[in-house]
Amino acid sequence: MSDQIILRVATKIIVPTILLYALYVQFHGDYGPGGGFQAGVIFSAAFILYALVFGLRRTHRVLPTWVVRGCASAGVLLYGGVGLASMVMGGAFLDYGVLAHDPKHGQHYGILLVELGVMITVFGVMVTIFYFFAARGREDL
Amino acid sequence: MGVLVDFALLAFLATTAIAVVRTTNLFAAVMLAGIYSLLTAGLFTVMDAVDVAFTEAAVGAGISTVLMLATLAFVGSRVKTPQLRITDISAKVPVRRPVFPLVVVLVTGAILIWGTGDMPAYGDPANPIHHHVAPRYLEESEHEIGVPNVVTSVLASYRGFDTFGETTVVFTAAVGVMILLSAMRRKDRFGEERWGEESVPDLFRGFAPTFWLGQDGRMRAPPSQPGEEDEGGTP
Amino acid sequence: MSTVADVLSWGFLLTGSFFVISGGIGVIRMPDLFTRLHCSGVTDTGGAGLVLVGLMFQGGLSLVTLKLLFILGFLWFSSPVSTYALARAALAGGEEPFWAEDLDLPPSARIPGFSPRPVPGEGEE
Amino acid sequence: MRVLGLYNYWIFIFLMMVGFYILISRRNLVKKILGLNIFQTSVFIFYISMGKITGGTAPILVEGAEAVVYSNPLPHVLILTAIVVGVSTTAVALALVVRIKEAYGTIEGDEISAMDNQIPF
Repeated sequence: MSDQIILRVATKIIVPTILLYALYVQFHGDYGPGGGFQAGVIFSAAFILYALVFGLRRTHRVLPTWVVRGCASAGVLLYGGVGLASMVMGGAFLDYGVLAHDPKHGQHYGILLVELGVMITVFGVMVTIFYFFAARGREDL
Repeated sequence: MGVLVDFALLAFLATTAIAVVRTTNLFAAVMLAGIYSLLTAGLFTVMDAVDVAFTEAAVGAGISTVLMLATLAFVGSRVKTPQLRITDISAKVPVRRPVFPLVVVLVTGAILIWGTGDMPAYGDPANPIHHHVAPRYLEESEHEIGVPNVVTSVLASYRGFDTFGETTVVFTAAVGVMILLSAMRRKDRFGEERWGEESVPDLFRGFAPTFWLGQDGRMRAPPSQPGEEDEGGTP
Repeated sequence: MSTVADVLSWGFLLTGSFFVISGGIGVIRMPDLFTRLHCSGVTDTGGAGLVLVGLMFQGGLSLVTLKLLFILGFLWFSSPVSTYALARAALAGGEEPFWAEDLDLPPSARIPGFSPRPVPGEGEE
Repeated sequence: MRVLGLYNYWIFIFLMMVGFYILISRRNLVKKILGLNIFQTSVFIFYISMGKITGGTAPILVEGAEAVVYSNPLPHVLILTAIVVGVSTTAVALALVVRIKEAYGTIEGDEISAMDNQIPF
């Protein structure tokens, strides 16, 4: 893959665009189609594309395994943490209304955090699965 | 107009599905599955499910295809047919004509199609599903949640428990893949190749499974000491 | 004004559809992978481009048109790259291009100056 | 008109049966997973088509518009998560296939059972 200058340059241009688009999908999900699941998948697709063109070794340097593994669990913890926080604030589990003075604002915060948790988990899980499939049977990694 | 697009997409879908059945090359089958997913995404758009279409296009045509291709890199893309023997066992295990499955499928399909006679017509506003909880979501979401995209508000707020469960399932799937694929063939410090329990991801080291998969894929008891390579090693 | 936009939009959409269909026919009819890639190029550039321009006329001056422009730019950027990657992978995988000699044409039907099939081992990197 | 209203369901049943047929007739494990995916997707489309209202639009509320009919968002939510869960479980299945290939050297189901049962072939 080292001589494929066209693919490398194109990937270098496309990958940041995909990452930016994933963030747009994530944070615009309240107003249009989108949300945590889609954003997580698109975000991971950017890294998978990078790995397909530049190789797994360089991708590991950009995004080490422990980071994605941590992401996969951190998202679920964030989700559950929002639920616990709403319990601590005096509501029911995942009752976001109590997170702020105005129940509507509380719902906004809750949805934002929960969707962020979903995105982080889905991103971590997809990249982890890809890493394990791609690294299988290769001694040099 | 929408009906025409709907019909065309469904016809494409049926054709692609038949092509997946007929092809004997797994590589082609995986690519056809990607096309199938993309057509499904188009169909979801026609059916007003833009969020779902988005997800299907990203997941089905993107990630899923990549994972399938990664698998094919290990298992090869050829399928055993009456003409093509792959391994030396293939010559001894004959390929049978699947007649019985065809009968089962035809009977099941006929019964299901008979059952559609009682279904409400496609797109009918009087469909019972539209008179249960959905109207409440659509009417109250604006006052209660204040998010224009009702799918997001239902996903994250009204049915937050559901999504929490699904997120956990996704995470669990990653754990499963890690455990299945982390048993790397690697050299131990005595220079012997073996499938090592040391490759269980560090994340699980604390509660490492009490079994490990030996080279022949059967479950074994873990070697009692890391030093006793001869007992726990490769057969 | 809207009538003009509609007529223009439909004109673009129909022309684009024609390119898409001709590209599809070409993909089915052409003999090998490289000529098929050549045909699918029409779908990627002319077909998709014209259909998107037609949709822009429907969208008018709004955010939709801007998004369609982004899609067009992305498509025109990514599809040549993917076609290149596919052709290169096919060459690396040992896919033989289809040569005019394979057609079994009489010598009179050959194109003068058309390069003959290279002898294996010669002229390769 | 009745046929038009049911045509979609028939195609879903057809797709589901194609997936089912691949699942029970093909011995190749990857092919079986593909069949499962087709089966799964047919159920997804079935759910989504239940939520469609003719003349409706995507369930994203429009400011100030009163007489807009929105399609049912509930199936969308269920299927949205199901798709992502589906690909995760597919990944687990593929990981199993990779392990089976490494252990047995083949992914044809009948050969694996022949090896397991030590049938004298």
